[in-house]
Amino acid sequence: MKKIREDDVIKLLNELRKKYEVIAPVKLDGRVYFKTLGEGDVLTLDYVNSVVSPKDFFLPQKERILEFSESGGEVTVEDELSSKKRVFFGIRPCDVNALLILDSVAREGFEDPYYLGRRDNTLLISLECVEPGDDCFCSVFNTGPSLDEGADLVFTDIGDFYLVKSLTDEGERLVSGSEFFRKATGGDEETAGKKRKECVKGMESLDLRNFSVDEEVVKEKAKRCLYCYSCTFICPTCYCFDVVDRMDLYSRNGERMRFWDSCMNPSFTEMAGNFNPRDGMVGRFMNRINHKLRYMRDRYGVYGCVGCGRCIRNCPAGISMLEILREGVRK
Amino acid sequence: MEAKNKKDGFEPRIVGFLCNWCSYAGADLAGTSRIEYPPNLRAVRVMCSSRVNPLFVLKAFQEGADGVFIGGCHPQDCHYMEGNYYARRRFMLLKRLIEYMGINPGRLRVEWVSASEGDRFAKIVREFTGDLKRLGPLDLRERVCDGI
Amino acid sequence: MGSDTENALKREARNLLKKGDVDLVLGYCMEGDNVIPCFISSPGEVDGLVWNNRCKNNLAVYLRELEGRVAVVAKGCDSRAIVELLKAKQVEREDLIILGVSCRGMVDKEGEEYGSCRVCLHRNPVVYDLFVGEKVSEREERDVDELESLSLRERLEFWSKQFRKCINCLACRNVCPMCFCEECVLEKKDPEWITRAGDASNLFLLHAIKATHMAGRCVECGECERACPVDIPLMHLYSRVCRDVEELFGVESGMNLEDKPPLAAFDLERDAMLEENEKNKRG
Amino acid sequence: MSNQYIPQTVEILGILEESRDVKTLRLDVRNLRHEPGQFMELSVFGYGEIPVSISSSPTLEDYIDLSVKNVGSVTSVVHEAEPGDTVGVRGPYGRGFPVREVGGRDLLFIGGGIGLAPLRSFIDYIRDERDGFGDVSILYGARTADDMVFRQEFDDWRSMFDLHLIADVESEGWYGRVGFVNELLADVSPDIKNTYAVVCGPSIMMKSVVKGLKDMQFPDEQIILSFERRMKCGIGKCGHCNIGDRYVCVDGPVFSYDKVRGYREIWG
Repeated sequence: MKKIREDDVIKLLNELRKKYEVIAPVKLDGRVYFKTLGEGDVLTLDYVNSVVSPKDFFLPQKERILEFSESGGEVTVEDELSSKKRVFFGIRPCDVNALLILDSVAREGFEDPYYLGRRDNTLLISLECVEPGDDCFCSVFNTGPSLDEGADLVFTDIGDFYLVKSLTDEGERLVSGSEFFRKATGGDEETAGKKRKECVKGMESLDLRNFSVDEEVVKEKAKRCLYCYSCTFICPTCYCFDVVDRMDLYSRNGERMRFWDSCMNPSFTEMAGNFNPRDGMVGRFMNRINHKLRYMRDRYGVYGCVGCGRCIRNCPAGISMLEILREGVRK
Repeated sequence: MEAKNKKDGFEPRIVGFLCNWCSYAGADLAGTSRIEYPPNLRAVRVMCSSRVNPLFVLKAFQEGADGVFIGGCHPQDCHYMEGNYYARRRFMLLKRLIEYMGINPGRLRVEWVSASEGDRFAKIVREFTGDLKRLGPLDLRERVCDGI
Repeated sequence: MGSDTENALKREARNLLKKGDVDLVLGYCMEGDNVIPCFISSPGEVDGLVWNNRCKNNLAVYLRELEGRVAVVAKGCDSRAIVELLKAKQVEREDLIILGVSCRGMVDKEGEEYGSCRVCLHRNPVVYDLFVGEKVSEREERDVDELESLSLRERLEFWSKQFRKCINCLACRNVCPMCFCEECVLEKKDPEWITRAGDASNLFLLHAIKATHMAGRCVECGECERACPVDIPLMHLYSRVCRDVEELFGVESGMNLEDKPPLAAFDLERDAMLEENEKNKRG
Repeated sequence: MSNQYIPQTVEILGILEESRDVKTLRLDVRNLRHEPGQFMELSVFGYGEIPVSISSSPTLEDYIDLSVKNVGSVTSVVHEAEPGDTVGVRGPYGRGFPVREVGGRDLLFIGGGIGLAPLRSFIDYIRDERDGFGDVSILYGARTADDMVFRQEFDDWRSMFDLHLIADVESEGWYGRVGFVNELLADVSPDIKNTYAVVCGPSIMMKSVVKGLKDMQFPDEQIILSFERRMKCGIGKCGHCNIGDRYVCVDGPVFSYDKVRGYREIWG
C-alpha cells in the first residue's frame, strides 16, 4: 500500500499530463464538473460528486460515428475510433460501478467500438468517499462509498495524505513509476478503514433481497413527473442514444452522429407512421424505473442504478429513486 | 491585431427578409433602375414582414450571417392591414434581446421600404453593409463554441 | 403543529373535498425532508398538506393535465401563471378554485433563498377564490442587473460559457407552466431548427429562441433556473425579456386577465414613437 | 474488433413497385445466408438509417430484397432512389423465424399490409425447400387490394399453398373478401397440435389475430410473432426497442408469444 501527500496530487496530475489526457474535477460557477485539464484549470478535491456524470467522457452527449463522402457516385464511409490514452482522476466509486454497467451493455453481443475505445484506453483513479452527500445511497447497491474493483487506483482521504491502493497492473505501474508515492504505514490503513466505516454508517441500508418494483407506487410518482430529460442525461448508467445523419447540401458529404436520447421523450419509441407502442406518460416513467430496477437486473445481472443521487438532487418535481426503493422493500 | 486584419477586405453576409408587396418590389425596382448597391444582401422573399419569426433571424446569425435585414411595408400600408405592426413590436424586442446576449443590435435592421423606393432600398443596403463592415464579422458559431 | 396559514389551508381543502366542490386539491406535501407537489383526492389525506418556505414548485404546470375540478394552492407566481394559462385558454376558470397564499420567499435545502424569490415583485396572489393567511408587503422595483454593465463582447462570452454547460435536457422547458405548446420548436424534426447532434451554437439558439417565446408570458417564478442541473442563470435572460416588454409595451404578464398578449397587439402612435426612440438608441 | 456501425455500401440492382406506397429494393448483396425474419439496417447517407426486414428468401444467393413502405423521412427518400444508386446496409440482425424448430410441421402464416415482407422470406424459403415442411396456409389482408404487396407471387403461392386474401375496404376490381384478416381464421381448420402460426402486421392486427388464435386453442409457444419497434442501432446498444428486458433488435424481432406475453406495451 502506498500514499501520496494531498499537495502532490496536482503535481502528479501535471506530470501525467505529459503522457496522458487527464480528466479531473474542476469547479465551474461553484459546482464541480469533470473536465480535461488544461492550462489554468484549478483542480478541486473537495466535492461530493460531479454535476454531470462521467459517462460524458465515455459515451459523450454527442459524437460522430462515421463520415461519408460522395464523389463520382461512389460513397466512402469512414469511422474514427478513439485510442487516446487518458487518465480519469477523481471518479467516485458509484460512478466506477456505473461504468461497469455500461461495459456490460457495450460488450454484450456486438461490441460498441466507440465506447470501448475510450474505456479501454482510460486509466481510472477513483476517489473513495469519506463523507456521503445528502442524496447519496450507494450503500443500498453496495456500489460505494468504498471500492474494491473496477478502477486502476483507489485513493482514500486520510487527512494530509491519500492512501493509494492499486487494483490493476497498470495502476501499479503508474504508482511505481512516479516519485510522489511513498510507503503507507499500518496506521494509515487503519485510518482509512475507520473513515470508510464511519462514512457508510450514516447511510441508507435496505435489504434488496425483498425488493420488487411496486407499480402502484411508481404510478403515483409518475403523476408528478414533468418528463424533462435531466434525470436520464445526468445519470451515470443511462446509455440510450439516438442517431442522425447530417449532410452538407452542396458537397453531399456528411456525418452520422449519435447523441443521448431520453426515454422520457414521447418520441423515444415512436416510429414512422406515428405508431407508438409506449403511449402515455405513465408508461414512459414506468419504463425508466423498471429498466433501472428490474430489466437491467434480469438481463445483465446488476441493478441499473448505483445510488449516486444525481437524479434525486436534480428532479424538479422532487421524485426520489431512493423512495421508490424504500417502498419496494417495505411492500 | 488579428481581428483588425480580418476586417480588411471583409465582405459582410446579410440575410434580407423582404416582404413580397413592398420591400421585395422595392429591391426589384432598384435592380431594374440599375441603381448600384453592394451584393452583400441575400434576399429571401416572404409574404409579410410579420411572417419573419425571430427564429429565422437567430438561425441566420447562427449559420454565419453578419447582419439580418427585415423589410416590410410602411406603417398603414401593409397588404394584410396590420402585419407590419406586429413585426415592429416583435423586432424591437428581439433587438433588445440580442443586445443583452452580446450581439450588436445594429446587426439587425428593420426598415419599411415601399415598392417605389428603389433608390432608398439601395441606400439602406449601402449603409447597412458599411455599418457591418465597421462592426466586423460576427462569427457567432465560432465565438459561442470556442469562446473566442 | 403547522402554521396558522397551513392549518387554514387544510381546513379549506378539507371543506372543498367534503362538500364535493372539487375532485382534487393540488398542493404541497412532505416526502422525507423534501416538500413535493401532491394531488389530494380525499378529505382523509388533507392532513398531509403543508405550507412553508420550501414550497418552491409552480403548481400551475400540472393544471393542464388534470381532469375534473381542481383546487390549487397558489402563491404569487403560481397565480400569475394561472392568469396566463386562462388567457391562453389552456385551463377553464370554472374548473379551478384558487387557494391564494402569500409567499415570503422560498428557500433551498440549505436555507438559502432562491434568486428568483429574492427579486420577486409579486409575492401575493393576483387572483384567488379563497385567501388564507396574511398578505405580505411587496418590493416596488426591480434590481439592477449586473450583466447590463458588461460590454457586448463580455456578454456574449458570458452567455456562451453558460450555454456550453447546457446538456439539452429541456428541464427548463418542461417545468415551465407557460411552455404548453403541443409541438415544440426546440424539438421539431422537419425542419430541424436546433439539432442535438450539433455544436454549442445550437444551444445558444435554443436559449435565445426560448427567451423570445417567454416574451409576454414569463411570470418569473424561477422554476427553469431551479430545474437547470448545470445552473444556467436563465432568469437573467427571461427577466430581461419581461422588463423589455414592460418598458416597451407596458404589460406585465400574469397580472391582468384583460391584458392582450403584447406581441399580438399594437398601438399605432405609441409604437411609432417607440420605434423612433429605439432606433436612436440601438440602430 | 469489427465496427458494426459501419454500413457496407451496395448498389441498387433494381426497384420493384409492390403497391402505391411500397417499393422493393433489390440490392447487390450476395450469399448473405440470413435467417428468414431477420432484418437489415438500411442507410440512405445524409438522411438516416432504418431497420427493414429482408423480404427475399435466403435460398437466393445473388441479391436480397428489402421492401420499404413510404411512411417517414428516410423511407420517402428511399422511394426516390433509382437502380444504380448506392445505399448502405448492415446486418443481417436479430433472430429470425425458428425455421429448424418448425421443420416438418404445418404452418399458418397471417400477414397484414407490409407485415407480409418478413413472412415472404420464409414462405419463399419453404417453396424452395418444400419437403422440409407440412401444409402451409397463408392468410393475408391489406387495406385495399391495391395495398397488397408481392402480388406477383400470389399465383405461385396458390399453386403450392393455401392462400386466402382479404381487403379492409372495398375497391374497384376487387371481388374477394372484405373485412379484417383475423376473420380469415374462420376459413382454415388447422391441426392445432401440429401447426405453428406465424404472424406479422400492424400492432392492432397482431393483437386481434393473437386473440383469434388463442380462441382456437393455439398454445402460446406455437404463436410466432414478428415485432416492429424503433430500432436505431440494431445491435442492442441504443435502448429504443425494448419490450421489458428484451431488445427486439437482438432478442427478436421474432418472438414466440410465451416469451413476451407478460410485458407491458407489447401491443401499444
